[in-house]
Amino acid sequence: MIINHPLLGPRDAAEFIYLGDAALIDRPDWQAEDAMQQFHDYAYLRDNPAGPHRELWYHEQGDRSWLVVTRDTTTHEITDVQMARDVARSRGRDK
Amino acid sequence: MPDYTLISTPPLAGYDKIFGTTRLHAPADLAIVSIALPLGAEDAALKAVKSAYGAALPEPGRSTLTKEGARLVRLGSDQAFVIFTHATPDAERAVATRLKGTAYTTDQTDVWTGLEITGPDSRTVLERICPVDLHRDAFAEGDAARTVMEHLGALIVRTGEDTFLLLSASSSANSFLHAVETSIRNTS
Amino acid sequence: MTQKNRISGGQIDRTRTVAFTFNGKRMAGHPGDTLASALLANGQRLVGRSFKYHRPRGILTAGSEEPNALVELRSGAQQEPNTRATTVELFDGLAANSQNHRGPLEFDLMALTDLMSPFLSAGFYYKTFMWPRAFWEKLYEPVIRASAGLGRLSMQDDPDSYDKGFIHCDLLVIGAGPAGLSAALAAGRAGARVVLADEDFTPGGRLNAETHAVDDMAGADWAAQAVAELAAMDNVRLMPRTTVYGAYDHGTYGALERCTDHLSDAGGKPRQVLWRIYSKRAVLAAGATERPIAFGNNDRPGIMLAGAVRTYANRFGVTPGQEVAVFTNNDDGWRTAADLLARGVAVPAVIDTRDAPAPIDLPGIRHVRNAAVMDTVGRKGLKSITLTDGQVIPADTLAVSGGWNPNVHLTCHQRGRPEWRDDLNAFVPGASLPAGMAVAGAANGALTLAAALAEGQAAANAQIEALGFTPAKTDAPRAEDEPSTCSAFWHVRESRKRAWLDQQNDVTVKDVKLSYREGFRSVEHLKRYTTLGMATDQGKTANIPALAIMAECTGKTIPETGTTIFRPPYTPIPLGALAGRARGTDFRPYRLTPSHNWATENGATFVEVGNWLRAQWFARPGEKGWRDSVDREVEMTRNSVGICDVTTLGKIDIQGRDAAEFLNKVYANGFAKLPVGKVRYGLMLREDGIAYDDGTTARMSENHFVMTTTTANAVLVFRRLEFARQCLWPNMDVHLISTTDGWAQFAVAGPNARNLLRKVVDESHDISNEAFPFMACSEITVCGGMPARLFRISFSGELAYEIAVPARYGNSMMDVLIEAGREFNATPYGTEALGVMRIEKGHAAGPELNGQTTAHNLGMGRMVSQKKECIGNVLSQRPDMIRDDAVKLVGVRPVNRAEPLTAGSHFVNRGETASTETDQGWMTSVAYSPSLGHSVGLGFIRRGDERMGEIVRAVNPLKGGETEVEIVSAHFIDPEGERLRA
Amino acid sequence: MRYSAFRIFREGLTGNKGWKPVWREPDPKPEYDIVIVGGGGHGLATAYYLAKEFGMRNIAVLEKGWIGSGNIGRNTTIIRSNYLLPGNEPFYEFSLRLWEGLEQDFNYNAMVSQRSILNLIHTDAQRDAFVRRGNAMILAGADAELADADQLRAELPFLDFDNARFPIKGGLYQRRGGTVRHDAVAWGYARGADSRGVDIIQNCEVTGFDIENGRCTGVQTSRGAIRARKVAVCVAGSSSRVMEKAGMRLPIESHVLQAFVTEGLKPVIPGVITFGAGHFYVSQSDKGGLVFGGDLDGYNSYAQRGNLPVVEDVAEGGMAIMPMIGRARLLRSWGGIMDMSMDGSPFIDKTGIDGLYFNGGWCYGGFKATPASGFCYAHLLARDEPHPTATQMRLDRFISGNLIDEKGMGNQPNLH
Repeated sequence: MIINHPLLGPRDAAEFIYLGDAALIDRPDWQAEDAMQQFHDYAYLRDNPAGPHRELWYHEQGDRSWLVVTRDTTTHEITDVQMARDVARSRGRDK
Repeated sequence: MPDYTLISTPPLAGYDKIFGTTRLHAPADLAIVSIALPLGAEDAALKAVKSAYGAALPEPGRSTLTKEGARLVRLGSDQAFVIFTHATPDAERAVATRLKGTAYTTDQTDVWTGLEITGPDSRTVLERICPVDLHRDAFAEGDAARTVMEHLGALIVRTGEDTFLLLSASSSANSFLHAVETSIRNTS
Repeated sequence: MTQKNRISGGQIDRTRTVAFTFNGKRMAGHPGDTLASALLANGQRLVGRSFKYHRPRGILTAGSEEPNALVELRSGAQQEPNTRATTVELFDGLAANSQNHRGPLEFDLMALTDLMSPFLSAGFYYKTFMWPRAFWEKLYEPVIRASAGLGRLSMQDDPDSYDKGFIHCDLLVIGAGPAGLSAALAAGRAGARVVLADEDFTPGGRLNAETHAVDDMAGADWAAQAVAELAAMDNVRLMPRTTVYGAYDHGTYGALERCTDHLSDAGGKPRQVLWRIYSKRAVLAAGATERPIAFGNNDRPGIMLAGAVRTYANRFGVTPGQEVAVFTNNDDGWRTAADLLARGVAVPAVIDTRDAPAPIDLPGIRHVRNAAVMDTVGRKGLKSITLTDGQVIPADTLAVSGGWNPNVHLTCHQRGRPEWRDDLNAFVPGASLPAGMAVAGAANGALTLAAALAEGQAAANAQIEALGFTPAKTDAPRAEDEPSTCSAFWHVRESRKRAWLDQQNDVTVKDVKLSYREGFRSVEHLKRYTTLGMATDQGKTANIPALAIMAECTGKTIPETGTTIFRPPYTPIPLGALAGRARGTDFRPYRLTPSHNWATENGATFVEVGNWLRAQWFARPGEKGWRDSVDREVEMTRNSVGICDVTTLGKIDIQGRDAAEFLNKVYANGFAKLPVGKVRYGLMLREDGIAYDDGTTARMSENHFVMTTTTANAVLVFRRLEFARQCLWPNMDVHLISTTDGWAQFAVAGPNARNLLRKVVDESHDISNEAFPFMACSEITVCGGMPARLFRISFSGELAYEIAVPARYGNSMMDVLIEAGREFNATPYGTEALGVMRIEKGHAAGPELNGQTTAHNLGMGRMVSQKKECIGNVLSQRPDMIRDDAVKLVGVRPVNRAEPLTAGSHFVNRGETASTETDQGWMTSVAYSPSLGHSVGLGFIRRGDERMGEIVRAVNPLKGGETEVEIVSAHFIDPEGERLRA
Repeated sequence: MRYSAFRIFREGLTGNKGWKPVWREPDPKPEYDIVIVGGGGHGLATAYYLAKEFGMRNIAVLEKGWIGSGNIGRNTTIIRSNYLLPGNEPFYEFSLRLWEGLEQDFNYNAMVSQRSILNLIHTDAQRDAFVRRGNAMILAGADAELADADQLRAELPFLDFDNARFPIKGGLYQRRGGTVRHDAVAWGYARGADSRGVDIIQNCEVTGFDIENGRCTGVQTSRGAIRARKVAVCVAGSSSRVMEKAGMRLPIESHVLQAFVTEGLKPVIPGVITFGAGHFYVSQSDKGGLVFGGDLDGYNSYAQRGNLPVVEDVAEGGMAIMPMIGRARLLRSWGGIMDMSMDGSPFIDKTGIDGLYFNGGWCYGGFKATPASGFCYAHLLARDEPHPTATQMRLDRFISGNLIDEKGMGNQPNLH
């Protein structure tokens, strides 16, 4: 597979480490009433669609950036790649 | 006068071999210092780099050779290397002083080991281990890429027409050299 | 043996003769021959035996689709089983042997199975061999295994070397036949970076096998000219002997180049190179494969595919026999008759299943219309054929043509399905091709030369235009557009005898019908039940006819019946090539510590820790075993001072305005208030609350920290920190970079540690207990100005420091420390002594932090702060993870102090029988403690912390035996920690 | 029809004309007591044991394609019970015992071959971990045997003992482990279930569940609606997709695992061998092909195909421990979709919806589990309480914290 890195261009996926569902960016509030349930869902109930999937890849053998890749799990076609840090900010991760 | 003195024995020190038209050697006194751009204060850091080295920090994936012969390599959005010739173990201080605290610096000299390969067949050799497209038009002079070769992380910089600087971890320097030499033997 | 079947013409070098042997028999051929063409030239018709019935078999094809002519090539450690004689390039001294027979090839004892065939029909083995049960492994299976299989591996290490590589291009052209050549020419002339790969050693494909003309010259000559033009372009890479075997994601293709297989001696160079080709676009021009017709005894040596017969005659100047009859259901078969007659080979008859006039006028030819071959005679070589009308025609060769199947394989590697074309009676590439791929020529169903040439050029032009190139305005090469019609005729119904479909696996028409009768009607069930298409040729010649017969049974059409999925590789790939250089000691790189040379010179034994080699112990003269060395190293360290290279621990440089707060979030215990100049032990949890890694982090200045991780987790911790930095807290000013390899770090431990260091550390630095207490850290200088870092931390429980200098000085530093320590009798110690001392001190390490244990289990539950946001603290509080009856980390010692302990033993209460239910926990780490004079262990025991002094059994049924042990505190040495604060 | 050597002999003399279909091709009835969704190994085994052990007859197995087309038809055929944790080991040992009598039980030769499985050991720490495991196995009634390097050198001289990057220091044997002809397992269970009246309905895709106020009353299929007292989902690889139709989110990711087979060879490898310092395990089929595999590709996928890096990684592992296979050729590779659960262990449980049951999350351990999975699922369906060996395989274990994490990799499916 080839991942088109926003800064570095096309790179072989072998340079990357896969994590999974990009929702892992949305870490719950540890002080919420139902924090335990929220963290359970966050840690264990991930999207697993047969189709487009927003997922986290880490460019370990590259610039060490985390990316959010939109990839179809039935065809492996990649339609979008973003820097995870930008995504995290746009999703309002504080600090 | 201290009772004990420490002797420097970096891996591959003095390595220099010619294989047909290909030369492979380990540059002496190669110092590497990383620069991290502080969040929110990137511009100040970039400005400091420019005034300190007379050259702007290039885009990620590119490098610039400064007048004094230092190479600024942009590795990512907020990280860069300064690669220069410097014998004593205080390269980090040398860079930090110049940047006047506008950026975070870390000495990387001994983290890496350097090999320079040059010759008309250098691409044929590297094609056996390097997944990056090194074609003249695809990988211009000054281009730099971090990638993996034979299970080893590596930084490759095109420093001349047919010349490439390869950096890999110093602890596995012998294995890295073995990988490059094997490529030369297999393609000669 | 003379080349009695050698005829005029062909593209072989008759000026030179090449000697080779088959089953020890000396034979001769010419450069340009394949092993198969040379065998045929020498009149060798019987070349192998089939898989199940051990039927005598000859050569069926002239390419990689060959099911029958498999040999063991070369000898000794280089013996290569199941090698297709039809693709082996003849070289001087080649030695090949037939395989899969007992006794000589001509008199295979296993041929008896052929007589048993009525009882060995498809799937018979699922219905018997069940009684008595014990007989399966002992009797039935060994017999089945011995008779199954094909060629033999030498059982010796593969002596040849392999390599891999990466190629990038704009356009990859797969196949150098007419379509491929014309595609490569078009793209090459337009200036695109082109790779042209072909599995054959001579590019040209069918152009070399046919007599068609292109641009008014012989096809083969045109091909040679095209190749010459391409070779002259530096933007084109010609790759003969290269099979593109798989189409992977995003334009990546796998290809195998055979570099030295065609040479008697590889000359030390890699035998093969496995290429990963990154292409922006690709044109598949893989051609087509002829298929046979099924009729009685259609598997005899001498019965071949008609196109292959043409290949041998036209390309290799060989006729498979002296009287070659032709059996066809299409016009193409007639070309074989025409070409053979033109070369003076007798053609006794052309049998055409169609009731139509001859498509080619061949004066005096015996044309049998509307007929078919029903049976044949000649066990080890064809003698005659019997037609449906009963007439018998003597012939030593029968050329069979059942039409052509486009080679759609690579179009299906990403699960695209081919589509049926009635006019061709064949599958052609479907709509869903791998991204970036176009198909041209015969592979696309364009079965005439003119069409192939035109399609190749058009496809290439369209592909490179999409990449921004401007195609050159040249016409497609000219060739006659010979019409060719083909009828749907799959098998001869009149045949009573077994009619073969899969010749290698011995699957006949009867087997397909049986499969239908028993309900295995889906094509996948058919394949799995009968083993159709599972042989080394993957059914390239067998699948479609079999499919047609299943369609007849079910009354469905062939496309309704389906097609099996094509998967990589297109042709088999040696495992050695897939592994490349990664074997033996080159399997993975070695990481060496800065003092590796010193250790080697000082008698170290090394141990693998991940990719690192670490000194395990340093043997001294007179020591009888490792225990002597380790006990000494521990004693000398505890009594005076020892030195250990701990460089392998991960080091991460952390800087930034928010670094302290960041650490406070990634560690379970507090870090926000760590003072500058201090070190703190930190416990890291996974988000699921399980203990993950531990280490120390030092605050060198307000915004600068140095973190150490365990050796094993260095890379993973860094990855997780980057995740926290970029994805969880993206607005923190924190920067990470690894310095693991940059600093040579040594533990200096023991009562004399400070005294030793005082001799090395420059006087300007006060390292007295007052100025530099336990858990202090500082940037210092040593040996007269050398920058260094000093941490007062202790893994051993002794007064201890870790001192770091730039790695290039590490080997020298070890020398200096030992030298300076000579008056204290300082000793280097390895990982074993390190382990003993940490067990004596009760420090958790890998065996305790195994990814399954919680801080609660480790007795560090209170360290996990619930007052701050940090990774893992929420889920660590799940009910089943903080139970009172959970296992707790404790120490154990043998009741009988003389007894040794074994890690991995399980704890069972006295008086209970050991079982999963009574299991109380397990022993994680053990060591002989020279300090205490007996073995000590660490382990997890249910409610262990409440059971101090209790005696339980450590059972080890795996090795036999058990030991009574007393539960004690894990801190065997200096529980009050006075030594490390001294 | 009973299979035997005598029957083969008789049929052979009469042109093999008398063989009957191994299973019927019935049309679905409007209602069943139990509808099993998924005609793979586990689904067919569940139907078989429901009929044979729990005396239920009115059962349908609905299969989207052809039976056995899932992972039972695309695995590396290994059976073993060399697990560590109490939540797993008794279950897999129960499964191994069922394998041991299976063929005589359903009168079909699935070629259960207990040729042993060997896990190689390369470090002292690894040995300690395997000793703990071996003892856990024996405590659960299974067999385990620790071998040292010299013993292995004598038994498996072709392993790389002298030039290895990670020297072989020994291994943990389970002699009762081995391989089974995978397709035959599906066919044997199908035949056994069919002969006991179970309707096996192929080309019948479930398109939805009928759920009325918290109770599942049947399924919608491509062949019409089918009512059922109980609906048992058993579609590992597609679990997330199918349970989504019932509005359930699962602690499961779908990953592709590639497997490989070489050309046929005369016998070379006696049992199953797994590499301890890389990703490679191998056995040899009765037909002579080396069947081997390694690690997951590592990314979510439903594509049933993988990519090159893993193919190469696996071959590297193979050459690292047995360089004599260098000239054996990879013949075919394929990919199966694994239900990778969040702790690497499976589920056999009721769901929050009455009458709807779930079996899945088998990761790549599903094949060896087939008999016990079928038996325990049948037990749960018939008795509405878990089988004693499967009490921990619950869907709620992540909220309770009672994880069954054999590898200690945490909530990271692609690392299990």
